[in-house]
Amino acid sequence: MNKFDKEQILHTSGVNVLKCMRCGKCSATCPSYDEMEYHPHQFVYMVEKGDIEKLMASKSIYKCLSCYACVERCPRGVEPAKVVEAVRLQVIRRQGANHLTPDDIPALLDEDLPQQAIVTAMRKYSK
Amino acid sequence: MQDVKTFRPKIVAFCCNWCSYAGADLAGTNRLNYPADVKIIRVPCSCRVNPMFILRAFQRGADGVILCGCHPGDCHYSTGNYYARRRMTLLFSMLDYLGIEKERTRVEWVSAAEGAKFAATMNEFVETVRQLGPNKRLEDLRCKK
Amino acid sequence: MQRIGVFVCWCGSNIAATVDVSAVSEALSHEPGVVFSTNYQYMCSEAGQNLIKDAVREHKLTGVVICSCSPRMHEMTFRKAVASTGLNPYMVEIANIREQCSWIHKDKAAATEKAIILGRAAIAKVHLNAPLTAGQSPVTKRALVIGGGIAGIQTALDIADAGFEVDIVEKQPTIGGKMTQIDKTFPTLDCAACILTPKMVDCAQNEKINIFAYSEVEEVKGFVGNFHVKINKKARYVDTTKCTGCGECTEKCPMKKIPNEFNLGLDNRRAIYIPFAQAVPKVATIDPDHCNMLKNGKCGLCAKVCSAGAIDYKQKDETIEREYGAIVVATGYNPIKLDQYDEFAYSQSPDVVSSLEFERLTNAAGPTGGTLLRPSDGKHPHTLVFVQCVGSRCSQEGKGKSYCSKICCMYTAKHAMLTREKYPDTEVYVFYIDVRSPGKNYDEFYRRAVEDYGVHYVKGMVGKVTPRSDGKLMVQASDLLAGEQMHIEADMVVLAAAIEPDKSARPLATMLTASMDTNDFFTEAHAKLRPVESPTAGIFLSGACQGPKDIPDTVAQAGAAASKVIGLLCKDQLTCNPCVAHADQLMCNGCSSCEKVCPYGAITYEDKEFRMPDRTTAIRRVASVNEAVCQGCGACTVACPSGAMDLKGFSNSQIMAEVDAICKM
Amino acid sequence: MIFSYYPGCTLKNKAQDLDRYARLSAEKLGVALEELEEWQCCGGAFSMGRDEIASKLASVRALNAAKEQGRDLVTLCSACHNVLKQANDAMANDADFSLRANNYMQLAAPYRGETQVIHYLELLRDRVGFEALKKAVVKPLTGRKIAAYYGCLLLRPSKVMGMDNPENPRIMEDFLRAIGAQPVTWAMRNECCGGYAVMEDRGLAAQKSERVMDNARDMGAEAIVTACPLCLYNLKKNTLKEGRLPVLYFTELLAEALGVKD
Repeated sequence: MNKFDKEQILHTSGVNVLKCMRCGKCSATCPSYDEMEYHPHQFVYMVEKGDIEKLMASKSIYKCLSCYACVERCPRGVEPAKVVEAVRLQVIRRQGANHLTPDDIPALLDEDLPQQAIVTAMRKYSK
Repeated sequence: MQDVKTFRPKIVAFCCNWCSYAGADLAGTNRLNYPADVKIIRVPCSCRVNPMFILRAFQRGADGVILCGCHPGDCHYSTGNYYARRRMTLLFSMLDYLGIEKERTRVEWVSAAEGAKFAATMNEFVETVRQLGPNKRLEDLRCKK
Repeated sequence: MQRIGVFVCWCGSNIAATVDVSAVSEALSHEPGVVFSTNYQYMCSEAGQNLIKDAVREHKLTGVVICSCSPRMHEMTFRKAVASTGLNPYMVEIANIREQCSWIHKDKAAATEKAIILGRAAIAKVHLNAPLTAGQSPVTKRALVIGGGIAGIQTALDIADAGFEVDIVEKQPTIGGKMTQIDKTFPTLDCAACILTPKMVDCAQNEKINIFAYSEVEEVKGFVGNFHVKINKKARYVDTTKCTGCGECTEKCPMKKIPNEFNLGLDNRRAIYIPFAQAVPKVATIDPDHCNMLKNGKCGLCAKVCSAGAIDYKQKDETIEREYGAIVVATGYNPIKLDQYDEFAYSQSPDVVSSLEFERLTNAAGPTGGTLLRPSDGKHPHTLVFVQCVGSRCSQEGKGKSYCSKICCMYTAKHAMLTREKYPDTEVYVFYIDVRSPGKNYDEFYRRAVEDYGVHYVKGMVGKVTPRSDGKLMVQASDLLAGEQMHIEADMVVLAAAIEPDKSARPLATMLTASMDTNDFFTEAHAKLRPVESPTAGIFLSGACQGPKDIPDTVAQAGAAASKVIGLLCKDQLTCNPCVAHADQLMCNGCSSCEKVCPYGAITYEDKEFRMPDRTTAIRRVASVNEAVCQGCGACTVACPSGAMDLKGFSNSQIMAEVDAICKM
Repeated sequence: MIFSYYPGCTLKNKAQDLDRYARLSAEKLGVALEELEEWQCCGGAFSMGRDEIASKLASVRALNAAKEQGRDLVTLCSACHNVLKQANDAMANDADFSLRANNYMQLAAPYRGETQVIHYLELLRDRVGFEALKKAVVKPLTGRKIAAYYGCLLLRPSKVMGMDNPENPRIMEDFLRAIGAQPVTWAMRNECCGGYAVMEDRGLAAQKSERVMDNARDMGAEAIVTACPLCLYNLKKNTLKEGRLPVLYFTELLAEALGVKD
């Protein structure tokens, strides 16, 4: 367990993972559940345990849609999406770890794709 | 001038028996820390506190005085805290006129269930008074032995 | 000069661990007037009390200072101990060195120093103490129970059983409360009506019990033993002495589309109605908001069909004033509104119901006659999903309740079990966070739902309910143990809504000067040792107004509250608090300042003859305090401009002596 | 009524309709929208990392520009609204972030979240008023059954957005009623369309959009309205052709009802 990683994630997310009461409502409401290896409640629990590396290695971090459903519906105000985002930032902030690069963009374009999609994806997937 | 870091103010806290004194007890039961500078005097109701007591405290060298009572509407005696609020408003404005900083006096409503609020209030009040330093304005040196 | 004894308690290690108790007793032994000073492990123990008694006798003490826990804890204990030696009990002062010293400070030196100062303040005060004798006040031998649910009913029956008069005030047209709406009760599955309605009838027939239904408490004055209460009896527009409860009027009333509160709006009632067949009192009530006759003077049909001539459109609210010795609060609970939880589609689909609505849908006296049918299309549901903790254990601001509502796990198990029993063709899912079943035969009951009735308990929570046009409810939930997201096509979803205190509780608490917690539940005098008494003397708590409770707990607490009331009403006289105001008539100038601030009307004025200089006399108007009425708040002492008014036990000089002792460091 | 206006980059390109109809309608309703000078792209998404500073500064600049003009700031695109609103909240309530951001920008006076950010829908509800809007309608959309699609960004996190009840909103439905249309009740109106994941995993986004489309159609809608260009894209381009409903910007219907649609 890397203590530094855990502290960094708690700092970046501003989330108190100890507030979680393990009800699983975040995962019940998550639209990306089936695409994820680790689910929102697991992000919260594994960060609490300090089990960060598995999360960082998982593709689950790119599947969060930032829809805030888990944030809104969590009865304890834990805000799991912020934990997912913090883990992703931990990954993409490292040199050469961008999940999406400008070179990838042209292949993804079509005539109607709004600019919003491109800038948001760049913000979420790369540094 | 005493160093702010080592200065330990004398704080007198008047607490009504029904809400605030019980709130202070709850802070104790929950082991919530606040500085030992605070000494509590139990009174039946916040309305029992005569402005004279507060003047006396300052005269005898207190650095801050806080009066705690039940929340408005919750007074055990129906209306005592309203009397206290009115009386203290007048007294504090007089003290302000005399040059006693407003921050040295305070009225706070603390219920029997608010142990955490009691401790937080005391921590904050002591810190505020500590920053102000010792109170010299009303202190009567003749009372010092 | 007083002869003072100082007794420092260790409270085991509670005090001794952070306060150097021998340093305290040593330091205090040098204070003026102190002739004896010691410390001991447990002053409140019998040995500790004997130590105090022996010291009082041996050293001829006239004042006692005990440095121990809060006076709220053991002041009475020590006063009694001292009184047994013949010394006046009000010669005892407590320095609180546990809750307000050892428990909150970590630094032993600072805590010890503070304990010494607190001890000095108590010694300074004791020097000025005077023996006080408590007066007596009579007790009105009648109790008031506010709220006529199972809690209020049980309390009233138990008090009446002991031979005292009881009045029940209930704001609804009938007593019975929430339990009347419930179908069966866990863990034994007796029918709620079968066990409740006989008790309601007992109340009506018991000559010691007086029911004020459709009434509310308007004003409370007085104090323990002597409460004066105003009750507003709302106009029913029906003469209850004439109405036979035949129900003819409720059949004929043309206003048919008024949501029926008793069935939670799942069906309709008329503008004149009897809530349900077993109502007590069984009389009709006209709903003034919907009655055409009352609104615009057109109709009058009910008066025409009433053979008893009971309808009285001119009836007015009536104020009743009564005296009581004790008041029991039994205002109960309500489920929370679910509009903040529409991820469960409560407001989008009639087939998403609250648990209380589900009770009505399965109750033989309910809108469907006890056959479980979907509210939307009246069809038999095959798949039911129960969601627990809807709004309970929710710390989100402005949304739910941070506490556990306690009853939901068990009633949901009951609902699930009964559904499976009656309709074996159904699939029943219960989504739970934890199943909380601590109670006699409770866990066994829940296990039966799983093991004998095949209810699917799923550890996880529902996240979203999406109603479809074909009437199916798409339930998306997490199954935490399987590690998957579930998608269930349900026919009905039942939400276990959190429960909260009734809205009438807050204003009532203000009237009674009884304290409440942040959730608006009434607080008990002591969480463990005085669970049915409010901190305000003479006010008792029964049922869910004090915290979420199921029926067995409520009935037990109702009985406990009754026994406390009976204990009070058995007394002919109550010992008054002797710490009351006292006017020094020589100093009083009769200005009436004190009278104006007294909340109890305890101060009166009398003309008294005083000797004046030169052997003359003069008649002067001076204040006089009724010691039986004075509650000792001290408002008058501060209002008095001449300093004539003082409070016994908390006199100006005593408090100033404490101030001086604290400031002299 | 004069307001500062932040259109955002998509409204200058692929979502010109959203912008154009909003301006035409505003003019008709007597509302002046004055576009901020030199606004920059909000970034499309608000980074939830509390230590992300630089990526949020563009939003703060826009907010400060409105403050300097002394006007409330109107937004239209759901994403921009969400980003500006969250950035504003962080400036007002996250002391650490606010200090750092102000240190970077060295504004004439520090910005502390003073600007009020309102969405065009809130402008219609709270400033113009739906009653007044109803009176201004010349071609009511009588009988049209429309599904109001909120998506995620308009409502959540509700503690910051504060537009409406996040689980049972009514602002768009009330809007639809005001212009004479008949809103459809449907549960998926506040579920995600898949959003930016379309760039990472088109299939994932398609699945989400399909579920939304499915529910709207099932509940009897004949069209869907939205305030978000990305939602519009996903619902229009990323769903099965069969059974796909028309997806429109809400401003288009507004312009139609007000008789200013060209």
